[in-house]
This record gives sequence, C-alpha cells and structure tokens, in this order.
Amino acid sequence: MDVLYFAWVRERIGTGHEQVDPPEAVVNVADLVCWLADRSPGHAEAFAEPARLRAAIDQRFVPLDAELGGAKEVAIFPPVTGG
Amino acid sequence: MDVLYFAWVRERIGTGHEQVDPPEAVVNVADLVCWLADRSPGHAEAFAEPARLRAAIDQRFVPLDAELGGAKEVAIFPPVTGG
Amino acid sequence: MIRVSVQPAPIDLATEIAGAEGRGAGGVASFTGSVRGDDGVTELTLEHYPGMTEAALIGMAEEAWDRWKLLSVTIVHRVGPMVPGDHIVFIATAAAHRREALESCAYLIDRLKTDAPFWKQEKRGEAAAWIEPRASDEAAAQRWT
Amino acid sequence: MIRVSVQPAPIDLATEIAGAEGRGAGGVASFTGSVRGDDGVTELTLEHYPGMTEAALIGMAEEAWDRWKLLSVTIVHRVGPMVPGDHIVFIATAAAHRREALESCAYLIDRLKTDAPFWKQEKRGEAAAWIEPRASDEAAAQRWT
Repeated sequence: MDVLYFAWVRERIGTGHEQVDPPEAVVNVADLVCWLADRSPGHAEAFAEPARLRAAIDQRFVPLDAELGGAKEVAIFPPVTGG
Repeated sequence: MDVLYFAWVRERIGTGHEQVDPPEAVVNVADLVCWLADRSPGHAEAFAEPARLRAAIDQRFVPLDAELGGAKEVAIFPPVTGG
Repeated sequence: MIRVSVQPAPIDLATEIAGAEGRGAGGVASFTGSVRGDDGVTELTLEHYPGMTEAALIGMAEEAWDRWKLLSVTIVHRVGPMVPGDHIVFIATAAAHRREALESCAYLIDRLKTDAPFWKQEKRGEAAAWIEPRASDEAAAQRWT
Repeated sequence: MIRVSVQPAPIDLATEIAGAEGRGAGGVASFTGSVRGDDGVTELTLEHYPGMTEAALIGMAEEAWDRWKLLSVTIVHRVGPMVPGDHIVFIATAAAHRREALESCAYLIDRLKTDAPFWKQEKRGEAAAWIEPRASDEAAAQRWT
C-alpha cells in the first residue's frame, strides 16, 4: 500500500511517500494512523492529534473511520486550505 | 424649464429635448406630463399610459407625484433596462 | 479607488480586470454582461442620460464601497450600437476577503439594472423594439434593501 | 466547456477571462484570489495532491455545470511559491443570465476552499507556518448543501 503525506504531516514524518504492508488488524484509516505512529518519532509527532488529520483513499476524501478495503493509495494530511 | 425625453418617449415625441414654461397649476411631474400631452399627437401618444412612465428631476429619479419645485431639468422616460 | 466609465468604445476586459485589483486585495469579483445573439437579435443599442448616468453609477459604487469596505470598485458601461458577443457592462470589486467582493459585485449589477438611466433597444434585421423591464430585475434589486 | 488547470506558472487573467466566455453567454462572473501582503507575509507556498487535485476540481466544475446549466466553467489554481500580489486562483463561470453565473462562481470558490487538496504555507521572512483552516470557510461551503 502506498501512503502519501502532505503539508506539516509530510514535514514531521520527513517524507511524502512510503510503501507499507499493514497487518490484518488494521481495518480503517484510524487504525492505519495508529499503526504508522510507531514507525518513528516523526510519525508519532505527526499523528499525535488524530482530530487534526484528514484522509483520502485512492484520491477521494474519506472520514478517518473509513475502511481501507483494497486501497492502493492512502493519503494523510491536515485540513485543506486552498483557494 | 428643460424637459428631456429618452427611448420610446423620445421617439414618439420626435425630439429629445424641449424648453417649456408650464403654468402655475402644474405642480408635480404628473401634472407636467398631462400638460405636455396637449402639445402634439406625438406627445399625446408618448404619454397615453402614465403608468409606463418614469421621471427624474435635476438628474435624480423621482416618483410621478414629486413636486417640481424650482426644477431646472425634468426628464421623462420608460422604466430603465440597462446592464 | 472608484472608476466609472460610460463609453461608446468597446470594453477592454484585460485592462479593466488588471486595473480593478486594489492594493492589498485578497479577492476580486467581476461580472461581464454581453449581448446575446439568441432569439434573432442582430443589434443592440444602449441609450442613456448623459450626466445623470455617471452620477447614478458613482452613487452606487460609493454605497457598495461603504457597505462592504471595498478596496476598489470598477463600473464600465458601454453605450450606442452593439452586436452579439459585444460586452455591455463590466463590474469588478476588490476586497480583503472573497465574501465582500462577491456580494458587492452581485449587488452592483442588480442595482445597475434598475437604478441607472439606460435603455436597450433590440434590432432583429429591420425591426426595432425597446426592451421592457423584467419583474425579476426589480425583485433582484429589492433583496438588497 | 470545462477548463481546469493546476499550474506553477502565473495565471494570465486576460487570457483566462477571454477564454471563459461561452458561446451565447449573457453573463460571465469571475473571482480572482490573490496573495495578501498585509500581516507581514513575504511568501506563500501552495502544496497540492497531484492527480487528486485535478479530479476534485473537475468534479466541482461538473456539479456547478449541471446545477446552474452553465455554458463554461474555468478553474485555474496556482501551486508552488508565490509573493504578495500574485494570483492564487481564478474562477469564471458563463451562463445565459447573470444570476446563474454569479451564484455558480460563489459556489465554486466556497467548495474549492474546503474540498480540494491544497495546503498553504506562509512565510514571514525566515519563519514558515502552515495555515489553519477557518471555520467560516466550512460554514460557507455548507450553505450550498
């Protein structure tokens, strides 16, 4: 599974992209965030406040409780601020 | 007093401007319209339906019952359709 | 900055929109009205009341300026004969934030339709007809009062 | 016609507004958002999610197209580093009548603020800060639902 990070999530983790292979217990995006947080102090810092995170599965916005299903690409980022 | 006409009021009367000297009994714009209607068949046609007319006194929109006071310039025209 | 122009010359959109950006503006909203060629119209002529027109447009621009704390207002209205595709009117408002720019631009075009001394005559070939005002325009202007 | 562009190049307003006029359009509404220099901002950088961004913008353009029966929709969003005065976003909608053009333009900028994957970072000299979303933007987007 490709995981993408943007904005300060990307900065704290130190990369905008990684490939991961989460265990079966990781069912939804919140589970994935929780699991990823253990990978490094940067991950832990980026994911410290899940309420500040938003996500997309295969390039569609989803709530954090959305199931991963057969997702190929999951993105985790702060609330958007365009326009 | 200068009287100006626009759009189909101007076309029916055949001129866009005339100088007139109404009698004292002509107090408001409606009176003026009524008095002007006698000047020619074109005037009579232009002013046949007062409900279709609008007016300005000294370049400010006014209702037809507005008093002329010391007006220098009165304009009579159809409802506006700009923009 | 308030810019009002009533002109027989074509409206140069590129110049007008560039000029509409006030210093410090976060957002510029614009509206451009054009002559529609549907319905067989071959020519549109705009008549106006010289002197009063400019004063009426400046009056509305000033009202919008005060109401929405604008940084710039531009109103350019063409007069005389036009053909389908020609621009009749260009309005632009600049403000610190988008809401003020968008609302004041909508306000100005609504006001302009009912409160400025312009009259439109349509030609379809040889046949000329003065346009009747639309009740919907009156209703649109009323919603701002 | 729907035109969506996400680009590091400056937005050419003159070209975009000329291109936004659909055939038969009576009105074109536009909104241009710019980098404000107040508050000491010296640079603004827009990050986005390539691929998803374009799809999100096309999706909103299509929704506006259907909802207001538009004749054209243009959304151009700049990405990368910008300085005060630079244009961040240009939106234009063309319709037969002004109401549809004005409303759909306001709709698109509200939706774009909350539903497209862009992130803004402000720099004040050496200090960089990611912009927090504003509750008012969320409320603005909600009013269209």
